[in-house]
Amino acid sequence: MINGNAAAAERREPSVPVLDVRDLRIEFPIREKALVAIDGVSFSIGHGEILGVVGESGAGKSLTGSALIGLLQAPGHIAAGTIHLSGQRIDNLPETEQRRLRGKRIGAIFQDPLTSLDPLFTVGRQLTETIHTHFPSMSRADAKGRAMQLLAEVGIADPATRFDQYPHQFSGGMRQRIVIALALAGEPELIIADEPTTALDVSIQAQILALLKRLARTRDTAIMLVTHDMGVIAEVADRVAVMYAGRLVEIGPVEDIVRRPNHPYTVGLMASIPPLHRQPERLAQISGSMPRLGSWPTGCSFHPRCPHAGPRCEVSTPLLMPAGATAAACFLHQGGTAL
Amino acid sequence: MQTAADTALIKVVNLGKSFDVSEPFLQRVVTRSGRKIVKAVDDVSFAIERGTTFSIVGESGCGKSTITRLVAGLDRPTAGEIAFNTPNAAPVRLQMVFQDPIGSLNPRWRIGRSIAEPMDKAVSAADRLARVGDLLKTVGLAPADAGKYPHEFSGGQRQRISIARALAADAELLLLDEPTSALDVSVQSQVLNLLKDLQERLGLTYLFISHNLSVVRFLTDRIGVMYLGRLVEEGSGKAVFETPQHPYTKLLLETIPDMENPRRDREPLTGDLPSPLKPPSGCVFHPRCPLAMDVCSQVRPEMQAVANGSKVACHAVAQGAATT
Amino acid sequence: MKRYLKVLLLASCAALATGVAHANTLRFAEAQEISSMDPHAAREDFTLSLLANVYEGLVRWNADLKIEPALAESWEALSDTKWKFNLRKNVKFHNGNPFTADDVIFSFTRAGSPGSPFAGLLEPIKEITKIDDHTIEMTLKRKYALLLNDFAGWYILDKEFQESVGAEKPIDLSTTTGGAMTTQGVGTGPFKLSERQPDIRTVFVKNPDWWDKPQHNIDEIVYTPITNAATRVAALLSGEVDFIRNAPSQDIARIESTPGMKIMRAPHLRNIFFGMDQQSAELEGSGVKGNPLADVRVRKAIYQAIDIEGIKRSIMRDNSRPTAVPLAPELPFYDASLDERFPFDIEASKKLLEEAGYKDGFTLPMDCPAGSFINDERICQAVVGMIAKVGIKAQLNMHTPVQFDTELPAGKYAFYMLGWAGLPTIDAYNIMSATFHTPTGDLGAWNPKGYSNKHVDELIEKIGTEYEPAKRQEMISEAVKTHRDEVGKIMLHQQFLTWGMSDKVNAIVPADEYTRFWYYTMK
Amino acid sequence: MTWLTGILKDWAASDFAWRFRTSPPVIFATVVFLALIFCAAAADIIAPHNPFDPATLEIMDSRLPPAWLEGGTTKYLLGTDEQGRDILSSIFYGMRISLLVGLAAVLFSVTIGVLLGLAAGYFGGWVDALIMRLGDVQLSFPTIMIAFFIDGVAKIVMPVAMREEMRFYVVILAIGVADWVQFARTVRASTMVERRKDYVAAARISKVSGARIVLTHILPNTIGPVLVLATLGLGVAILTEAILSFLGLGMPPSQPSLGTLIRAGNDLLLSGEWWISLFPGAALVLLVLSVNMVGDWLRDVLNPRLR
Amino acid sequence: MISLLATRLTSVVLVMLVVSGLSFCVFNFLGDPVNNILGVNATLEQREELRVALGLDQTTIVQFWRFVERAAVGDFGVSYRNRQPVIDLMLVRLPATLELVLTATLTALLIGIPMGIYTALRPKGLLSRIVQLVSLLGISMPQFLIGMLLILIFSVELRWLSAFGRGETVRIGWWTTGLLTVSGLKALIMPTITLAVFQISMIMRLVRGEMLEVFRADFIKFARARGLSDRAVYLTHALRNSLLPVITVVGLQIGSLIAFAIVVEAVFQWPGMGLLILQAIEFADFPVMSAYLAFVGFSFVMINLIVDLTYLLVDPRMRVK
Repeated sequence: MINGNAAAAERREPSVPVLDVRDLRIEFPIREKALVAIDGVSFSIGHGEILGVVGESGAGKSLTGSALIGLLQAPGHIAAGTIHLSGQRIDNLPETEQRRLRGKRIGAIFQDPLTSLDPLFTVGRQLTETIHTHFPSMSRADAKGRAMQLLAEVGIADPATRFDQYPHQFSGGMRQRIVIALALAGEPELIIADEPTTALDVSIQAQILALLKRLARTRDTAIMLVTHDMGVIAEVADRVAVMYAGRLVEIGPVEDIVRRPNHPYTVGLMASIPPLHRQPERLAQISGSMPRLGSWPTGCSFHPRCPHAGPRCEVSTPLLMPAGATAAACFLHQGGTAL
Repeated sequence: MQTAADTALIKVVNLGKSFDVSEPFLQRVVTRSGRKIVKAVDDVSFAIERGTTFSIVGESGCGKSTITRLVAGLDRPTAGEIAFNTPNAAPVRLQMVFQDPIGSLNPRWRIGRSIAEPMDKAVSAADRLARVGDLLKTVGLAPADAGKYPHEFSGGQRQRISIARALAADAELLLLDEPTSALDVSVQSQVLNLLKDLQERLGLTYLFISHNLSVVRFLTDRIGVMYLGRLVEEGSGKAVFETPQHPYTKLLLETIPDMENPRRDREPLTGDLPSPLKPPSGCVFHPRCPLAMDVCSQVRPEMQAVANGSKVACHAVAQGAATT
Repeated sequence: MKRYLKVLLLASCAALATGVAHANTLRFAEAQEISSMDPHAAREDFTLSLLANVYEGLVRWNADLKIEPALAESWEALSDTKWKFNLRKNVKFHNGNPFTADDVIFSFTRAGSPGSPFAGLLEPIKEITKIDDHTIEMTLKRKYALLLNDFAGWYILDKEFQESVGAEKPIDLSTTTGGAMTTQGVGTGPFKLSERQPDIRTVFVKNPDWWDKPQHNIDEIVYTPITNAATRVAALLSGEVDFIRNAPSQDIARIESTPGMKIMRAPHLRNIFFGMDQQSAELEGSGVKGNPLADVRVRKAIYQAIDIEGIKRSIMRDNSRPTAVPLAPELPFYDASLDERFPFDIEASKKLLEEAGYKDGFTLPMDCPAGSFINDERICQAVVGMIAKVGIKAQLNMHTPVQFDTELPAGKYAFYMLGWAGLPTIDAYNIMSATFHTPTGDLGAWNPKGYSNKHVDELIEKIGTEYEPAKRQEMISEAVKTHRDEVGKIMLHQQFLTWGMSDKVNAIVPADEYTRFWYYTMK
Repeated sequence: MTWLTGILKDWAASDFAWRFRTSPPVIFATVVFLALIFCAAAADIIAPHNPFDPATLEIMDSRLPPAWLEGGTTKYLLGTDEQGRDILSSIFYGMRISLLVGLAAVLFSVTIGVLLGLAAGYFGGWVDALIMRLGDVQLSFPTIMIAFFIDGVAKIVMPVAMREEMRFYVVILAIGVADWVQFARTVRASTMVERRKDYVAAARISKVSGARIVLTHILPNTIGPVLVLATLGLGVAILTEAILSFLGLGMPPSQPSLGTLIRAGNDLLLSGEWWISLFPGAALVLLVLSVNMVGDWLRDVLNPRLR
Repeated sequence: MISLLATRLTSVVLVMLVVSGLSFCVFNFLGDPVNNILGVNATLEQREELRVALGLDQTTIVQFWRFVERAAVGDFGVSYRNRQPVIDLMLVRLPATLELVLTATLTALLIGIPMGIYTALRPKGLLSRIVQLVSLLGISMPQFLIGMLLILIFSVELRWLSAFGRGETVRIGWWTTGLLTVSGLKALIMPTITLAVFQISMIMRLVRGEMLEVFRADFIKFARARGLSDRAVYLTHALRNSLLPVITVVGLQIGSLIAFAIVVEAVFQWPGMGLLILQAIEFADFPVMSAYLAFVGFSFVMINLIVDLTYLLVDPRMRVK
């Protein structure tokens, strides 16, 4: 019998973060040129920590998640930077080694629970298949027991009956629970959850978020939660990373990002969310929209929309610099001015 | 004294819409099953004052979109009626803005043509062109954009174009079906601001549909909360948000992540949404309701006015009101 | 190698069993299928040519196309209209039944019944009476010269057998029992039917009880229809069949150059010609008033526009002989002096057309069978090109043989290709009565709306009743000459028989194209 | 002319054009296809002879081998057939018939299919049920079988004089009738998708008539996949015609298609005069192959599902 | 599932109704049995007599009903050409065609599916590209051309294989099979290849297309994210999902193989139903044509039914209501 928490605890070394990403750069060679989709992204996640990665669609947040589990869609590839998982470098591993990490040490949850499960196999079969992949020596009976246990853990009532059912016999929320169970099957240190609640109704969304939060706490698992919904982030994340046009513009504890954002983009983003308890006359707004991949401006990609932009912003790219408890990539916070 | 309903631009009374989702005849014979009727909208009444915004909130499948389609005349109601209060009973000029910024514009038409589509056929080509230019300026785009195709615009811009099209026919009533839910937050605020500006400038009336409570809060004057085809609470924005009465409304507000109060732990609403094919008896919310009583599973609660000016359909609230 | 081994094995087994070597199987392929085992069901040359091995008539054609006694041992004319036949004794049908006068009378009633294709052939006979089991007397309606010729194509069936399978009548499509003769048949001939799967395989085996002394050494004949010419030739070349009739002209060289293969040639009785509608007042679709074909000058113009040598060289690959008359030299009463064509002469042709008032030509609907005659389709196409050079635009329609054979006698065609061999009678009378005579009753059936000359009609009728050869020759020559000079038909050529076979086979190639297997030997 | 250069520039810069430029086999196939179309269309002008003007045929020139073989002459580059017709010219003219029949048949089935598909998809209900069940029944018979029957029966029942003349139309009908279902299904499917799209609802709210919506909104948006299918259908139609002709049920010798030419030459396959059937056969394969390659590529590029 | 069977049943009834209507028309109106039995020279009285005897004086509805009644027990009348009951003719020919079609289908599946999988897994490989090009050629070449070339090479030049027929056959009951003799098997080779080339290409392209599409599905990405081996991802999950649409198409293809068998049978003189129908058309043998129509319609309906049942086996979504 494998005790997931114990196994995780053994691997644990307090000083080493579960995930450490340094200067990640992802390129897509398209036609004659290479498009840079992600550039200079660095962050880390500790044990039991939930890092929310937020940004508008096209900012590159899902791509980062895919890169971490080694499932970047060709021809995309990691062009620079390093990824360390509990101290081990994993970005340069051969494909077979990477596959051994997937599911076993890094679990993944995707947006649409309706399409994440193979419709032709029972939930039980998909679970035991995954368990056997990661624990080849486990007996059939044990694997089935383990699968039931996982189902129970993610809140599926009557796992014995549900075990032999097919995905289409479950509701959307239930399917997402099964997806989570599958992600947990290998006892991973890190779970990458890519918009796990976007396709769900608000009341179900809250249930799934509560489940994720509980898992992070009880299993001490690091979770990277990718979403475009600031509300979701505010609800569950410990720290937040804000992405814009392939770059990390701000990262820090959730309270700081939500209450005292530093980067002009984060400031605008926060201000443009309609408040729940007041009815203001107008909402703050950022003019324009995020440029499409491939037509990103030079310098700080946010400068065309930035109210504080100066000539410097057009030519050089600001690096992520600490600004209080958070770090922001803006010249305003690097002791200089935008001019 | 004039009641609200008398001056209302639109009055919806006991509106109902059922869909026949029965299996084919032969199969019903074989399986000896009867017809299957889904009541997507069941006995819904509300009225919208001219120049105000009425919002309907609820989770997917609650029937809010069906109501807009009924009001728009895209579907026919199976019960109740929709009355418009217009001078000389002229047909109301209504237009709609849709959720999906990609599907709401014909991808093979230049946007100028799409915007001009609702215009009166009698208008000359030159006048149309000028009007399209004006409309584009109104929604914050350039007149020259009329010659471009939808795929050349971002999602937010496309929603602006949809709004321009809606304005093209001098609409007095706009049906807004989740107009910002597909947009990113920074763009959402642009569109919301635009809608608010237009309402002020042109005196438009909005019927606004959304599942996003904070968006609704920003734009609305009155709110109706729907659950499984029925209206469970209706009242002014302030009343519903600050003193919600119905347990569902309360729980819904509870589940919304609160930006001003991050990282809080809360107890989410348990259970799944029931299937509209087999709605629970009595009060449809009773299986998930923390206040459920015996009567809830038997008697369907009626909308009743409560102290804060809202109307609520709940036995517990009615009893509470009676006992206090 | 394997095959030889098998043959050897089979042979030794058979030798052990009977003491006689049963080794020679002749595998035979041809485009058509035997339409029925009923010899009275269809007057169709191919079927009859194969059935000649199973059934016999009172007389038969020998290898040299001379009449010799068969089921009748001898005969004598008692008067101009009365004949006596002495039937052969000790002849047994394949089922063991003895052959008697009753069978002859039964076969006469059967084949002569209304609706039978042979009714016309037997029409001159009034009645047949039985004198004893092996003697009959025949009364004719009128004097008739070709009785014996016709009898060679009229086969005798076993009365008892026919009655036992319910096939007393030749064809009866309204009941399913009419199909009995599709797959079975009992005759007196040198071979008997042993297996029949229509369109797939028909097997004949040697009749050990045949009354005649066999000259052949064939034990079994396996017939397979192979429609596609290339496949058929390929089957011969690859050694899967031993014998194909009508090797396509284009493949003759290849067969001949293949080791172990040979081509056996002979002239054919069949002469190919174009028939024409000379009776209608208007030629539909011609684009001109009147019927140009009614004008002898137009017919001659078309005739002279055809480069017959070109056809012979390019299309027939020299396996044809241009002719001027419809009679092949192998037919009795052929008159070589008449067989002289109008020359191929475009200028003369144009001049004739001009004289006839068709300087600008006209449109000619042209109907041809695809697959009835050797290279029929190609010849027609070539002729279209040739007459185009004198301004006649031909509109060529191709038809399947079946369609062609029903539509032509119905008078649906105005200008059509036809070939006639005079089978089974093998006499000028047959050709003339079918294709020269003005259509009346049984006569002129294949000359609808065609050539009509009262004097020729009279001559033909006389030819049919005249017993004296010299007088017949004179009348035949006169009719043929008149017909030729009036361009009653546009004659093309006599086609040659080119039979392809393995060296092992020694066949005879008679001008009537019949496969008389009882003369064949195999190495 | 500036607008033209503008369009050309736009096109050249588009993804479509880029994918075209970077696939040499497709460029090759397109060039071959266009060249073949040109040869067929301009047969009157560029063919060295007119093999179907009977007056020009010289029977003495029959069965000449291709120019490079012994006995061949440069007058007839690919040799001649038994009638003395120039094979090269026959191929040009035959290809014209093959292409015409193929195009007309596809046009026929596209027209029927698109109309029925639009009707089924837009109106739904019993109209849809009727049309789709009809399609099911139609699909119960393989295309070639339907063509076969229509063709065979027409050959039997038509009056003698009309047979050859009407062949062309009968063949088109026979091939075209059988193929409408796939177009109807595709159009129906995309019509049902488009019908539910919001721009259609917007048009309905603006009181645009149903017919106008179908024609101006829905039709243009459903035609893309139809074009791809039609391209692939053209290859199939040409092949079907060739098969019918080979079996003697298609085009007659007086209006020979490539299939008819092959059929005529088939008998000569063993005689050493291989050029009479093999050159038309090669032309047929080349034609269909180039059509299929272009169609395949179009499908890959235009099919958003596969991008 | 019941819904599926119900629609299918409606479809079956409908198809069979249309089919029998068509074949009735061919039999009765095109065929004009009277003319064909008596010939053009028969008298009016004879004709009238036969009309009554055949029931042709009844209303069309009655005639149609009788036709259906008789057809239901396999009675399609007597062939004009062979003078045999049509059903007997068909039964004799049936084994040849079915054996040809089934071996071609099997060949196509056994070669097409692995090739499809391979080209989907290695879309950029040289072998893949070659296979794809060849498959394009496979759908661009008419069968008769392939058959002709095969005969030229293997029968005429090399003399290895038979150019025509089924070889020796063995009779088992009424079924004659060529599968039990060496010559029968050898005779099958070329016709099978000729018939299968198109289908191999079709199936290969289909499997490849479906697999490439399934590869894009979320559940494949998720399966990989779960750490499953490539083998499990591609050969268990992707393949099984790709094969669903393939089943439908294979069903349709078997139907069209019956049709394409006509061509192959004509080239190789294969004594099957295709040859029969070709001859029937040539001889205007309408009872045979009408029976053949009914046969093809019926086969298709049956194949579709089998396809649907296969779906029930493979796709759980179909099983549960």
